[in-house]
Amino acid sequence: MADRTFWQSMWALTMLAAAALGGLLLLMLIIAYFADLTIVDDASSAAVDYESRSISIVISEEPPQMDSTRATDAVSGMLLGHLMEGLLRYDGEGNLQPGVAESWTVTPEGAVFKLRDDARWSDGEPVTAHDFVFSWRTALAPETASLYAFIMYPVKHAEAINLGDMPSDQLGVVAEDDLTLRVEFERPLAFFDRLVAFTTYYPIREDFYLARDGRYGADAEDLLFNGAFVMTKWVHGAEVALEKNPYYWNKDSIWLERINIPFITPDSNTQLNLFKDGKVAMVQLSPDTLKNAVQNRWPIRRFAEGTVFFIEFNHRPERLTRNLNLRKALYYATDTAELVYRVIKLPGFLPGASLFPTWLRGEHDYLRREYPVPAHPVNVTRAREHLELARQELGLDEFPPLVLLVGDTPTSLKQAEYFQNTFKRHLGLEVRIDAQIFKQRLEKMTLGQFDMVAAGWAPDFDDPLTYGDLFASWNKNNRGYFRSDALDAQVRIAQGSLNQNERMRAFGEIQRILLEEVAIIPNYERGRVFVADPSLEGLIRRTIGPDPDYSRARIRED
Amino acid sequence: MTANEPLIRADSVSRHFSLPQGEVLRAVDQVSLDIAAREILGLVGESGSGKTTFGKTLIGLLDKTAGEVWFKGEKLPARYTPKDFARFATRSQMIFQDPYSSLNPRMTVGEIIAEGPRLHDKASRAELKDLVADWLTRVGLHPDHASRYPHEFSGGQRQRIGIARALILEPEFVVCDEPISALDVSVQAQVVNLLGDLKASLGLTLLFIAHDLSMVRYVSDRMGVMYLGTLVELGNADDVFFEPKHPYTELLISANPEPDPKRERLRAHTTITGEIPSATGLGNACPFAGRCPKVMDVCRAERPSLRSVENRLVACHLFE
Amino acid sequence: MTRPLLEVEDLAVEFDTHGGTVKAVRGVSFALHEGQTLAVVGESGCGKSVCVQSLVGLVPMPPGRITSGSARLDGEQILGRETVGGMRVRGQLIGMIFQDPMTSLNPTMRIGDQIAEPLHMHQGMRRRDARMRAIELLELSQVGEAEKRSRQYPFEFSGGMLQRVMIACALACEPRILIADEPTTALDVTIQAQILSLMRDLQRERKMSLILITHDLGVVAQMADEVVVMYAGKVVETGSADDIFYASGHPYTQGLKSAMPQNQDRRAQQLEPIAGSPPDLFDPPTGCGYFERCPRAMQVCEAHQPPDFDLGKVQHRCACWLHDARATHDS
Amino acid sequence: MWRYTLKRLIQGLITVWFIATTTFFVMHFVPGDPLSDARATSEQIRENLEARYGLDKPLYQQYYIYLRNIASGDLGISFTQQNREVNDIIREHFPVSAALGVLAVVFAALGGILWGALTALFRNRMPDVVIMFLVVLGVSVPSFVFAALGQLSLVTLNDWLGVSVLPVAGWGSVQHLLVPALVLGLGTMAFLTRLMRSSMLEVTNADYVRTAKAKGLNATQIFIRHQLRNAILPVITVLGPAIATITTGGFVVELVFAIPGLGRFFVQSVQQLDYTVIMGTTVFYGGFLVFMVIAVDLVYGLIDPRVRVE
Amino acid sequence: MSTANPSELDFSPAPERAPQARLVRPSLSYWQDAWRRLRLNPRAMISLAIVVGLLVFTLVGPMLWRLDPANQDLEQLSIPPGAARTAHIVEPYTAWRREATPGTGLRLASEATTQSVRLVWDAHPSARAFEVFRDIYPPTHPPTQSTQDALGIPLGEISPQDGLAFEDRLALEPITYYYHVVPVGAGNRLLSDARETIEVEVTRAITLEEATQRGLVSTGKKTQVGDEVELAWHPLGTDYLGRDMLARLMYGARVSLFIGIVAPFLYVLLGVAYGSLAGFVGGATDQTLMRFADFVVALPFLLFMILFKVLFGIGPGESGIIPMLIALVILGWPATARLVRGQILQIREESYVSAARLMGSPTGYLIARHMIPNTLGVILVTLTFAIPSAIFTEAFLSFIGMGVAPPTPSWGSMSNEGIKTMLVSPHELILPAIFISVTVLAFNLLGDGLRDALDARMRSVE
Repeated sequence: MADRTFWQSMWALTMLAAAALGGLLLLMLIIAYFADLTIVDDASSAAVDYESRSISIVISEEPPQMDSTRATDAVSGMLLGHLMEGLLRYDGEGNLQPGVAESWTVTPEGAVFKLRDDARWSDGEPVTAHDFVFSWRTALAPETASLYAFIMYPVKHAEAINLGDMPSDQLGVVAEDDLTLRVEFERPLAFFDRLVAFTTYYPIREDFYLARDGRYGADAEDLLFNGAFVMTKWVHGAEVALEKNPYYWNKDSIWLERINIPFITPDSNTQLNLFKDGKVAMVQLSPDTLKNAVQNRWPIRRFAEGTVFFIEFNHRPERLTRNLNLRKALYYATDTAELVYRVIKLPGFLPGASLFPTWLRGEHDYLRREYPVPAHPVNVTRAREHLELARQELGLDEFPPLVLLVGDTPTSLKQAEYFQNTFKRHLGLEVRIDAQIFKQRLEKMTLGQFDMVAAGWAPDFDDPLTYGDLFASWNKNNRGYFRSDALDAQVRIAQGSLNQNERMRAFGEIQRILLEEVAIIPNYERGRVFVADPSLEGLIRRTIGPDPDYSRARIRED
Repeated sequence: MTANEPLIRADSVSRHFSLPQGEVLRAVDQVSLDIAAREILGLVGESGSGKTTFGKTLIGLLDKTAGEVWFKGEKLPARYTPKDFARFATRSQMIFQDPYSSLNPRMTVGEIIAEGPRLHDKASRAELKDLVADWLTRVGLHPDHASRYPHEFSGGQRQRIGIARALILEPEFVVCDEPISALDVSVQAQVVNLLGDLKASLGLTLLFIAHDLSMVRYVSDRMGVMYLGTLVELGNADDVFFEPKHPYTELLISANPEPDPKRERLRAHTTITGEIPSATGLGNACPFAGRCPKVMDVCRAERPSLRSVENRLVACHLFE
Repeated sequence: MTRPLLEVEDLAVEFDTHGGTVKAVRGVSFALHEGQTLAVVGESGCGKSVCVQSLVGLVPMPPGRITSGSARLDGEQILGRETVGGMRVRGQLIGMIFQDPMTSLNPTMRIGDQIAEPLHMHQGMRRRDARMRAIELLELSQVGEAEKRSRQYPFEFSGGMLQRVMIACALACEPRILIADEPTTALDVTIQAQILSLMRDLQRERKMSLILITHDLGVVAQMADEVVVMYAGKVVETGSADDIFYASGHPYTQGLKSAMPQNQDRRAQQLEPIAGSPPDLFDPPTGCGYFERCPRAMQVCEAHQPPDFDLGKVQHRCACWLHDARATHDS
Repeated sequence: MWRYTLKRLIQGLITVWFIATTTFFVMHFVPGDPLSDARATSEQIRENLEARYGLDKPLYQQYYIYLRNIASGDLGISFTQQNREVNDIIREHFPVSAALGVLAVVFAALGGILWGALTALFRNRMPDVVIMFLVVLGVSVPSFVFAALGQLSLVTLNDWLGVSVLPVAGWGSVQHLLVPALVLGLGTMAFLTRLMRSSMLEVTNADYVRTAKAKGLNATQIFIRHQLRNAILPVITVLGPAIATITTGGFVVELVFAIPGLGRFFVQSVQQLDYTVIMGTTVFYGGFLVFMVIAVDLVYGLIDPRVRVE
Repeated sequence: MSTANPSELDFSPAPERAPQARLVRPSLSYWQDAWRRLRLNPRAMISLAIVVGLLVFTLVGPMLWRLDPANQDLEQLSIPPGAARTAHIVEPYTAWRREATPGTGLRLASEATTQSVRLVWDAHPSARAFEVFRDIYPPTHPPTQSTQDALGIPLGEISPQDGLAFEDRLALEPITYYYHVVPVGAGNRLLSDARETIEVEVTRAITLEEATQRGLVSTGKKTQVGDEVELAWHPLGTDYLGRDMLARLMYGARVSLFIGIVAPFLYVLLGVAYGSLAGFVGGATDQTLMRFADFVVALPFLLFMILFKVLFGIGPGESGIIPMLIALVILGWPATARLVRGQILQIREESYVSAARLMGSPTGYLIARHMIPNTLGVILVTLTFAIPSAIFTEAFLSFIGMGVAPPTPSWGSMSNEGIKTMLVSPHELILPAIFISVTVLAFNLLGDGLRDALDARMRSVE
């Protein structure tokens, strides 16, 4: 072996490696310059920092945009809840609190809101009733094409305006003066005050909106705020930063100076790792990360988030699932407890029993306590009897496979696989899973290309009606075409009556009809499990309204 | 076919290649010659002189750009189809330069040799085996070698296989494209003698292409010298070798070293300056004008044509 | 006669391959004198290149291995030295050119730089001076437009031109010995003549010694003073060119000659090929390597290596049993 | 050279047209409705949205408008981020992917060359065997496993040391780049190491290396000037495709390390059927890759003089 | 030099020798020779054995291990390989009416089994409600990060009006748990001082019905409540839905190897046809064909895999293998086409092809007999190297959720699932990942070996 040759080559290689390393460092500087990166990692982004009164959190996805009239997703809702304030807002217990409106009176025909005179936009200008009029008109304008325009339909002429049949100045809302907002209803309504806390009802200032020339809400500088925080930084897909709004009328109740959102990722492992690394103050746990959190001895917290999930049947005439006995067979074969305890495996989830979640308030107590759902044990024998009846009614020798349409997220797939196995095991029914991306699933739902579809419904406002009208025959979200005249009649009562007792009875009826007809198989009410930094206090988790809400959070001094 | 009609007649045969830049490479340019039956015509020249291209053009492996070839008075097609090849396979064959690439490495020697007869239904399966064994013996190999693969043989042995393949259809005319240049001296003679013997026993006509002048002289009856796609001299092999007329032939022969130190010491080595240029853009000049020690003005203006000088043909203005 | 410049004794080289050990060179001895041309002749695979390349450490080791022998340059042992001294031998004392000029030059480096490299390395010349010298060397090797050519890359040259570049490269440090390993095999005869005459001229000018490896007896006749004939990894005959051509004592040398056409006159001549092919050096024969093909072989040749016989004249030696006094065969 | 470059660029443009056309038609035959959302909408709103995105026009007109817009550099407005132009999205997210990709490619190329040369030097000895084992492992483990393990080891390291040595995820500083780029480049690095090793071994036996030895150069010079330089050539020829693999393969790493790159955005927009973003990013990526390959070829020409003159 | 005594040497003429060199080595065809070389390469041979083993595993395995990969054993979720599997037979579950149980303090209302753990406790004066926690560590176990008590999983909040009892059914495992009941005071404050803790050892339980249905009870013997049974055996553990890992790996291998082998096979076949056509016909046809191939090459591979995946869609109950196959073939062929074209162009110039043409070989014969066999080595090597990349592509698509549709398992989708639970049940990631890696490794090494064995240049070196 020519050792000398070898060592000379080695030497050459070492020099080259050193040169490469140098080049690499230079390259990183160049990259840093072009990709707008800092050379040193910003150390201030610790999970909580008492000194600077700042926290860091992670969000699972980038808000598509921050125009409150068009926002539909939870992340936008969460951020807007920190940045904007409507006429009213919810507190930590879910009670309505004054927001921009100091006082209000609601009558069956309309409502009058008295605005506080110290409410300010983040540029110091006062928030006036005109700002509400403008934003509501904008939300309803057909060219805005807001998906949530329907939530304003109780306002007079709103629907006609939204459909382009009437000019938007006909909307039944007027600014009597800068601080008085008068709203006229389309038809008598009992819960308008609960609607105005919703995102779509947030104010927008006209001159600012027009000055952004169609870019309102696209970037941090394209927004004007009237909430507890202002958005100071929005690097798309990467980072959002909120700072305390010095013009917020209630700024004394806000302790936090800054909320950093330096991470945007849906990956639960990454989120967990960030929490573990002390980079974020709160992290949602998934069934997969829960165990690890226990092993890490973190203080785990739980909260019923309240979205209801269910299997919706296709009631179109050509579908087998139109047969009540088949639906009953499937219903009795479903063990929601097993689904929640053995498949989902997260605390906070409740086995589903009704379309109406447990947290909805009725007249005096929770609606579900006032109108309890009869116990529903799994009953395989009964399920098989119904299946046999269905087979005879349908004149079938054997059941063809049923199509279960689901989304393509891991969670829905897991549940679909569970149902497939359950129906096969208990009923011998073949279920075909049709997993589609979100938009394709929606299209298939709309076109009725399914027998069953795994669906869920998140509440928009704090009244049982947010669920109650879902299966009304005219509701476009009733994609399974469930139709019951009795139910429709009850929905009309729930919508139109001003008598809470009467309304709640109507909801009770709706619940009964849905269960009797087996319009759906309730699966579960979703829960959330999370860990937060132990020194973070005052974090609000809620069912309705922006969640999680850090606006009233503070850091305990160690 | 009259008595003095040649077996092969090439009339102004050209083969041009177009290059990517739009230039035209005149690999063979208007070469005319006759080959008589049972004659061995040697063709010499430096690499790039077009001798192999000419050989391939004669038997249809390359299309003719211009000119005509007659075989026994029959005009051959300008462009061969597979059918044409099938038709002419029993008339003309070729022995290739590189004994390594001329045999399909995936076929046994027996399959290679038997391919011709099999394609032409010359023999039944049983006969084929005997035929192959016979030919293996004729080229000095053992019949058992039929089941072996080409890579198991030495260069000389492979060339024997190539000869057997080319001759098994008993063609009249065979182009030997530098059949010995890849072989060692001791083996060259084996192959040359084998070719000579087979030529005699089968009555073959050969076009023997090589760059080794001594060997060509030794093998051939007549000898042609090519330079840049043109035939510059053609005549009796010994005549051309010992009394070259064309300045190029002269230089070529003087550059050819002989295995005889005394003669080498005595010999005047007039070396050609420069190298063979590319056969593009020659225009109308004599192709050799650039390197010719006896160049005249006319050489640069006009291309000399092949004319009869004494006992041979020479293309040079010196003899006009 | 004076002491030889280079003296090689009993050199043996082996190669490890997948199939086993190839004994490529099996005890080779020869001597090269100052200003002389020594031709090493033999068929492909006879070990002539390996033998010479092993002298200057160009045989890759492994898989190659020198198993015995010595080589003295001016009395100094040079064999198997990869060290600083070895490097001085390579390039400075011994220059080398190879068979295939197309692949023997670095395709990605300018011609001038490749010639300048050894100057820079061995003579500590500054880069610019080395480059100037490279141009001079190119001119010396009769490369036209040397300055322009020195800035070009190998692919822009013809084979003959590249061989001139190789010569310029080899001569850069004015070596005492030039080894030319089949320098003209890949070239046309006309170019071969040019290169050979260039080499001869340069050799005379610089009083260099030349080792010319070739299989072409014509080239040997033209160039050589002394000839070494190799067969199957062994030297079968050495002597002056005249001895080898006119009084060769070995049947192989004789066979080679009669296998080549002679251009004496127009007299028809019958070529006499050597039958068969050389032995496989995986398993070299115990006796004479030529036994299988020799027309005059004797029983003794099969199992016994012939010793070197002195054929009367100085330096004409031949390894063949025919020269043994006991040989009855007519010789 | 210039003519060649021009010719390649024109070919590149035609290729981009082909990519654009394929993308357009693939996209328009994809089932599903990009305008639907969780809350059902009225016909009126749908029509408004369709008009806004030009979906109400016949397909050939849409195709024509699409090509015209691409030619003028306008890729349209996103369906999901209704206030943002696709151009903005690419402008903001591509530099991120590019920074990651460039660093990964350089990691891969430098690493591949150095490791490859090292293993060739140590041929069949312990370091060679060990490195080649790791290399083979490197090409056999899926990238997502690497990404997950990479992040996990970062957390563990930080936890173990008690300080945040390198960030676990996120974006913003050069430190954020290191581990993701390494993870992204690992597979390619392993591939290039193999390539470099074999090309190095081949070059070792090349005639010109023998010439260099005969010239008496020392091993250092031979190694750098003759062996390495020529051995790198085959590595460079595969760099073009390697850049493609790395830049488009970025989404796993981007997802795991919460990096706001274009790849992650692409996957997201596919889930949302965001036509304009999908078409825009595909065309942009396609064009980028086409021209990267051309650029690599041209660079190759600079290093290998034989290619320079066609 | 001869060592023998010269006087004993025989100087008579040697007998006649064979004029031709003997060929003593056995005759080997190209493929036999390649196989011989391959056999000498231990890494390639091990890889080949692995590949064969994988095929056996895939094709024969399911016949031996007859377990439906979709069958969910909800009694044994995410259990690692080799976990204990003894269970007690218990009565079927019935809803609990939260009857008061005698005793004081936090106590069990019935036997703690994996079916349910029922806790009852006593009232607390200042409790607005009670929060129930379940931990796997004793309360003395030090918390790692927080200053606050880590109490494990918060199971739920119980309002006193619903009774002072709680039933835990959440993913119970047969281990020891520590239950904490913490009163919740005003303002939702946990009154940690008033915390009560109980250590509960949970036994694995199964109902008779379940056991019978799953075939765990032998028919001859009468089994009753309280008896012990052995649960189904899962040699490699189960996944998050209690499905047998071994069965899933076997079926997953079908998908992964099917995609991995069939897709490259098809696109290599297509590439060979396309490339040999272009190479053989040559001229303008060649130019056009190769231009088109260049276009297809330029399509960003993964982006288009995703687009095609969405374009073809997956219907209900379909696995999505075929669309993925089609997409791979559509995007994969040009590389082979280019390679084969190059080879054909090269071989076209070989003299044996000229010789065959001179023999009058028909075109088809020429391609089939002379050209394809000589490219086969290269094609085979390409194919071997294409397999790992196809397997990777499948895994990658599955990872980003664009792979095969459930319940069809594939190694990629299994890894995708497993990666989420990497920390708590590593076997769900490690097993499929090892299968992917070993397969890819085997094909890579086999490819290396084949390339070495088939490489003509290697041959000429020897």
